[in-house]
Amino acid sequence: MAPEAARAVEAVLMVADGPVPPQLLAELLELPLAAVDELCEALRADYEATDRGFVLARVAGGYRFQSHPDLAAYVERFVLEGQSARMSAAALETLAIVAYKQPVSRAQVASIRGVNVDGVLKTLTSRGYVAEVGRDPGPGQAVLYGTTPLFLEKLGLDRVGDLPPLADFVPGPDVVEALEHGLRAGPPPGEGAPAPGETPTPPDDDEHGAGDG
Amino acid sequence: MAPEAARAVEAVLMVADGPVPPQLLAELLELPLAAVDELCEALRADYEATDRGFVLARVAGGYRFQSHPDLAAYVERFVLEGQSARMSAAALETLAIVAYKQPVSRAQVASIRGVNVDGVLKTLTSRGYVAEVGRDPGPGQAVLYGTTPLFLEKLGLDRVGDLPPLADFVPGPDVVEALEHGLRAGPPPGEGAPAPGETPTPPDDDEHGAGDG
Amino acid sequence: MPYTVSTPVFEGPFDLLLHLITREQVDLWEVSLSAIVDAYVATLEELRAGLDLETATEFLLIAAVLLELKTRRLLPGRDDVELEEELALWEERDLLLARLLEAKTFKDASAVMVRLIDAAGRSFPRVAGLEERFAGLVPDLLEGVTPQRLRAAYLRATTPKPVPTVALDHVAPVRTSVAEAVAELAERLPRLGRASFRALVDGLDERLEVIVRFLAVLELVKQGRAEVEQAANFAELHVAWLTTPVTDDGPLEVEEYAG
Repeated sequence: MAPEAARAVEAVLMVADGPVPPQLLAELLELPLAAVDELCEALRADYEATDRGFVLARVAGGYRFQSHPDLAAYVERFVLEGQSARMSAAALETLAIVAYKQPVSRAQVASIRGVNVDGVLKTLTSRGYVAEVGRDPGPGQAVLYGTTPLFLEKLGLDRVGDLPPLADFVPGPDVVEALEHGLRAGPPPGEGAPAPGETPTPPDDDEHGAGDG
Repeated sequence: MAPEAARAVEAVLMVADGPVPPQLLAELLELPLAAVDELCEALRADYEATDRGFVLARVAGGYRFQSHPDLAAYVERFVLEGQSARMSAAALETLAIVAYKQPVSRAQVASIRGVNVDGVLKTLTSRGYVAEVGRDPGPGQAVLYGTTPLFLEKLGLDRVGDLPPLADFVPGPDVVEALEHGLRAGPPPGEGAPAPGETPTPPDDDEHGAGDG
Repeated sequence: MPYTVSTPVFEGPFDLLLHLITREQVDLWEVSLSAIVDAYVATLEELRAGLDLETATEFLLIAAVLLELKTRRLLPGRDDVELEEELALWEERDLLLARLLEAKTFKDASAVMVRLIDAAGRSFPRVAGLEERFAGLVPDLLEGVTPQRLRAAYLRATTPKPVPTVALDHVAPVRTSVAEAVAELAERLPRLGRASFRALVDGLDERLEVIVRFLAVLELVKQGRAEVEQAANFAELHVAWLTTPVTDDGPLEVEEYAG
């Protein structure tokens, strides 16, 4: 059976969201650096021999799991068909929460959305729409997120304060639904009409996706 | 050699940032849903048999890679933000009632617990485990509560239906007998005077359980 | 957030009553209603200051039932008691018992949830997301997003969403009486001979119904008409009909649960 150290490397690399420096692995496992490199090399060869769909790669000074290059076609489909459609409803809601409630912690966003938002926040961060803007002074010192200048630029806003004000009351789902429809089909009565041509017909905006992500 | 489809699943799950619904995998692979579930089950068994440091889990309606539970000690040291604090008994019992009775109103939860649950429900909502899921159509339109996908992730469940059946927790005959007997009005067999000095151990704290959580 | 595990702090009247009754478990037959009532009232006295009105009312209601039960027990005979009054008291008691059992059921369910949470907490999910080489493929997420759409998304995120209802059970309370359940079981069990409790409550999805069914089984056991076997805690519970009742006290009737 696989030795504990090799299994620990697999576990840590699995939850890491970026390349893990071998020094850090050595520290976690209390092993010499050379032993870590040996372990990783053995794992890499193992995955290759058993023809896994992923590889253990050495990137940017660290180790990480990534998809096997010869399966790129599937990953691309996932990005284009699944991921993008799925992401945009989930990402848009997450982005909206960050925009209106900034600075806001990951836990606060998760509590509003009722789902784990780690992945989505990471995506938004990697796209440059959202960034860490500070730390909660309270215990735990949670990272606080806010929107970036790129976000403002993309939305054609001068500053965050220019976001449309939220209604004083929280409308029921039917109202939101109507609002959504209105935005899709055209300006609803009483809503500020979007500029012509700006009326989005978002291909990817489905309210069913709200729960996943 | 591993079949292409299994490898594709591995590749896609490796780049996903949350549980991937089997429907999406089926679409990407152009396979029936049942075949996807079979593939994933085979992968799961394979990882288990080869004693990997990660597992393929089905959580909150999708498949995802996660670290093997017995390597928690290593991963905990690696993961930055600490695990959330433990929940109080009051919070857990309230959560159990919401989970099993959803959609359920605050008054219904309170009547089962015999205490005011406003504070506890508020805490559970702010942590994202419980959310308002609608309104009672009846008079009063009481807010109805239900559990969230985050709750499923927290418990490592695929769906609410995977909770152990409530019937499993109906107290055993010994407990029922004890309660029944304790509340019997007729003279019990061998009725004796209560032992002197049988005063109860008073709780060492004021009743603030109702409000915390 | 202060998450303390509050063992000796009673969360409510059920908690307290369960504690008072079941701590005597070691010596089941020595449980004295008097002791329970006294302890209950004494604790209530101590808690008095810190209670909100709702909780205090629940405590008092239960105390009233307990006191009445105690008074009744002190009476030598029952002949002088109005039948209707008597029945009402039994009903109160049955209801209290059913609510206690329900509270206990969820207490035990929450203990299992803790185990699930602990187990799940030992695994950490992969959230790595896309590798850079695919980044170019991701359509610009903000393509076509207007401030209005963002506002709508915020409202959507903060508005309760009707989730698919989990049809575990429904809310309308079904008040089957214990007597009815006893009659039904006395009719069904002789034909079955032996059945698991699970089978007997099959199709009942309201806890109270299950609890009532359980009380009925207990009643049959008490009358010597049935036997209950359980190999271990959480093991399947089996109910066996006794063709020759252990005690023979005439026609089947429900004295304790009348009403």
